Amino acid sequence: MGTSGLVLLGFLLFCLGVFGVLSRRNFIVVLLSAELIFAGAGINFVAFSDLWRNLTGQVFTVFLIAVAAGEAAVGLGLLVALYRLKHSANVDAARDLKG
Amino acid sequence: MAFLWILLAAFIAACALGVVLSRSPITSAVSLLAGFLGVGILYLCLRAEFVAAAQVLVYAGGIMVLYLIGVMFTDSEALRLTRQAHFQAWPAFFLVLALFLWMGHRLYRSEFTAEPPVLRVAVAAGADQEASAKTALAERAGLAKESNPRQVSVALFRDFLYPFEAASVLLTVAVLGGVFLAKKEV
Amino acid sequence: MAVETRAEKTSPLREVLETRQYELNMGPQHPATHGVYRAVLQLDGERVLAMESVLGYLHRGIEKWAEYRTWTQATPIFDRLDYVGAVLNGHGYVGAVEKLLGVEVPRRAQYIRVVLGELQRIANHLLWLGTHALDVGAMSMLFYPMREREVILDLFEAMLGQRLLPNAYPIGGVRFDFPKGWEPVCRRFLAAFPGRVDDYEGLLTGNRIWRQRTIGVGVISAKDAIALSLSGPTLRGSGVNFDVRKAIPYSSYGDFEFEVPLGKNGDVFDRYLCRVREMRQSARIIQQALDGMPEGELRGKVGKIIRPPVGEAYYTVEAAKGQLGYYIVSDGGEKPWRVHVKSPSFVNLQGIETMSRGNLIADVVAIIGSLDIVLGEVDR
Amino acid sequence: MSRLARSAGNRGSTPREAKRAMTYEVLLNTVGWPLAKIVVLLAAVLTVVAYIGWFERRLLGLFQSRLGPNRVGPLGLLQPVADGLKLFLKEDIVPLNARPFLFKLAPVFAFFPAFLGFAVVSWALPWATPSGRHHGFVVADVDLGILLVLAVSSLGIFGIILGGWSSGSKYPLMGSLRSASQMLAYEIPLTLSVIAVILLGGSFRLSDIVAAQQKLGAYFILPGLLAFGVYLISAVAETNRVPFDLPEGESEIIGFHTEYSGMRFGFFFVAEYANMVLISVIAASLFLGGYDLPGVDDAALYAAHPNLASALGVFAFAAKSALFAYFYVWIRATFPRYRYDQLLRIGWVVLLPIALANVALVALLKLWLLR
Repeated sequence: MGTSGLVLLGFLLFCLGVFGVLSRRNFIVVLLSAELIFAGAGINFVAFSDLWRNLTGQVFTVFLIAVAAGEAAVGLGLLVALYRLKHSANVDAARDLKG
Repeated sequence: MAFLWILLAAFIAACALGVVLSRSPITSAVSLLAGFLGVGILYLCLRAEFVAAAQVLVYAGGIMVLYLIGVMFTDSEALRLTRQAHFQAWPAFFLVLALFLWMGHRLYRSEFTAEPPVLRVAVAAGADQEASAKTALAERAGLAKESNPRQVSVALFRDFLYPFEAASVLLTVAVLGGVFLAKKEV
Repeated sequence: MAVETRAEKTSPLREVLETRQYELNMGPQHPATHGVYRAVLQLDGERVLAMESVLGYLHRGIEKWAEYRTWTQATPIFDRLDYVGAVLNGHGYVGAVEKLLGVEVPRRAQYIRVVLGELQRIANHLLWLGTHALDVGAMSMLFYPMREREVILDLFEAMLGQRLLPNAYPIGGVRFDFPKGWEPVCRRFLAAFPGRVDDYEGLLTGNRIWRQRTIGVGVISAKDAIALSLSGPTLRGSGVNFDVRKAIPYSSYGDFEFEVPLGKNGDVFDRYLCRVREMRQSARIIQQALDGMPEGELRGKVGKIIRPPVGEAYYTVEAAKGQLGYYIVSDGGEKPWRVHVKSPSFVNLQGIETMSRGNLIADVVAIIGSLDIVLGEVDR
Repeated sequence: MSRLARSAGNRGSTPREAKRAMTYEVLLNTVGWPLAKIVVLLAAVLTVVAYIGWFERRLLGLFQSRLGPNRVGPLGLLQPVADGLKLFLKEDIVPLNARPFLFKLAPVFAFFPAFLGFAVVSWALPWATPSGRHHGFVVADVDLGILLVLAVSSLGIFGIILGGWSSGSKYPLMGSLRSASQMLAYEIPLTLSVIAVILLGGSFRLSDIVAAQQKLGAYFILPGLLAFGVYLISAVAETNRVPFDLPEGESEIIGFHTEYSGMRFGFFFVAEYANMVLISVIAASLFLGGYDLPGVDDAALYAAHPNLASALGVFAFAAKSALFAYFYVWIRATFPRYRYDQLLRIGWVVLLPIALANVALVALLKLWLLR
């Protein structure tokens, strides 16, 4: 599988992630879908790093993993806050600011 | 070999589909975990060994544990009985499908040359810069004889030191924020 | 998965995380409950908010059973109350009947009863030590005390023909004298025993993990312990000096010199230390009894058919678990009209809720162990 | 050393050989030998894992003044076979409240990571065949080495979490929650202690780390004494053994596998022992010089009798690993169990700062003394 295929795979993950974020109600699944987006980007980085024989892509993927870890920490913090407030992990529960 | 590649890609794609489409959050989490392992193998095949290890160690071994605990924490019968998708699921589906078809087609059709853009820019700019770019490349080639973790660490601590430090600050802030969010009485 | 009630405001975890309180059944089939004791725990995370004991899974109607047998036939039944301290149980019952009959037990028989009783106390504490340590996770400690207990049980077998439930005493005295060669074996055991106790203490008393697991866990104050009428080492662990052997000397216990080990804080560790030191004291008592063994009759003047006069009697002994009392009522017939047992395990079990509240599940296990309950005695 | 061996291994395909032979060679080198190595390693590891249980039980018997299993076969040597047979024949129960798919998946998650780590362990110096070829005593001598072991072993926790959660029962749930927090707490000190060794050895590759110890002339237990201590403690915690066996805690909450029976339970059981063996093996390579023969000039011996050196190396390695296995059994026979909160306090408050300080210390040591 060449670079095109890898890029396509990465883009597929990205699209599925976007779809998940848009369509799912459960907050955790929304977070998981966001992780899919990260994974798609990571595949892209590594694919080009492999193609061009340079390490920038890999280094970026390492940063990406760090950012994802941060996102998980904040996201789960939000989840706990939401759950404590609404007794639900449903994103629809957080609509207090909606007119 | 191509067959194995396609198998791996199909596995990752199937896991991603499982994340998005499965009804129960825990199945989502488990299939995301499986998908991450697949991505790890993919990285390994692309000679990005350090990234693969980090992927499995941090992502699969660390972050996914937190997510699983999160799922268990919030899991309840009532949640399982509610609808899992928004009313906006169908529009989102068509939108994303369109995006995927259009961009995917373009991405798949575009040509990816095996030369980094830096060199092409250098060639365009002139011979002098071309020489310096070539020495940079040669240096990289020398580095390429080293093991991948060593290469990545050299790149991380030499070329990307400031981003690296920024990432560590970001992580600290994220952890503090997470604790703050989870701890404080809202 | 859980009951959807919100945790109480008092919970220490409340500030950190809103958690759901839930109910956990510990037992009746649980490795740490020493039989079929069931505790219903209200938990916040792993912290015990409330605890309720549910009893009766091992109820065998022993008190009622005794009413359908003659006074003599009833003696082996009471061995089955606390089946790891059987000799002491038997002592309490025959003591009560003797009191009602007004029979004088010969001094030699009294001394033999002291020897057997203290051996039984050691055997009981050895079993307690092993299982208690196992509950807290020290696996090997189960086996070392068993080694010494085996010697004691062999001694019982040699003398009484049975190891666990020997039906040791007939009403009015003892059944057999020491068989030939019994005393040297017993003395050898007594000589070796303090060293063995040192071994146990070497593994546990100074062990950091053991101390962390037991000190400050399951605390009950002297006041509470008295209010709940606890007895035995469980009471003395809180620093209350009450031992039936000293307070109401029976069976010539007044002849012997021994100390009553006391704790200070009333935690699991103090109860542990009390029992371990008690074993040393028991060995000391046996030594004195063997040295000063008087000659004489084995059995007082008791007829073949026992018919105590109409009336009632209460007789209490210091059993291995605490104060064991028998309240018997006779209508002048061949069978007891009523036998009521005040069993130390049952009474001591009352303290468990006070001790457990606010502790973790793992502590509850340690606390149950430190009470040394036997469910046969709790449910009777 | 191993790099040398690999270049030696490629010498076989000279241009003069027929093309067909070359394909055969390539096939043998890319598929044949690795596959054979995997099969041999797996068989060896499974045997060792089976007998480590026997070893532990016999040893515990000695510790506890009793005999241990001695009925099945001479010295009870067939006991593992009998145990395995029993587990296979027992009824396989899926509780009514369980989530069947995850319930069945969990043992798999526990089982495989435990065995994957063995792939990167370098067991001895390369074996020389009469044709002048060298075969490394390792399935995959990858650059990542120890990092891969850490990564893969961090996956074992999923078996425990999923198993506990999917059982649909309270005791396993508590076991799995305990386990999750315990493994997260102790993985960091463990990794940091390994990082100290990586600093000392200058490589992730286990064979390089052993070579570095040979070059230094001292095992890393000396410069990395603190790291060794941290590793030992957190390794015991990571493998859920006494005194950190809270996820099981058989007298408290029975454990995450309460609802499992038959071979599904057997998978958890085998995984635990495999993890124990893996941890011992890694400890032997990192801190005790792996297959290095103590008191012998390995390089000279290897130059003279390569295969003798290799064979002796395997034995030395096994003996060193057995030392650790013995240590684990020893503390199991000695210590009571920690309480949940005490365990976490030790992990976060005691071990983590020590491990962090140790990394800095070792880095300075490396900078000034061992350059």
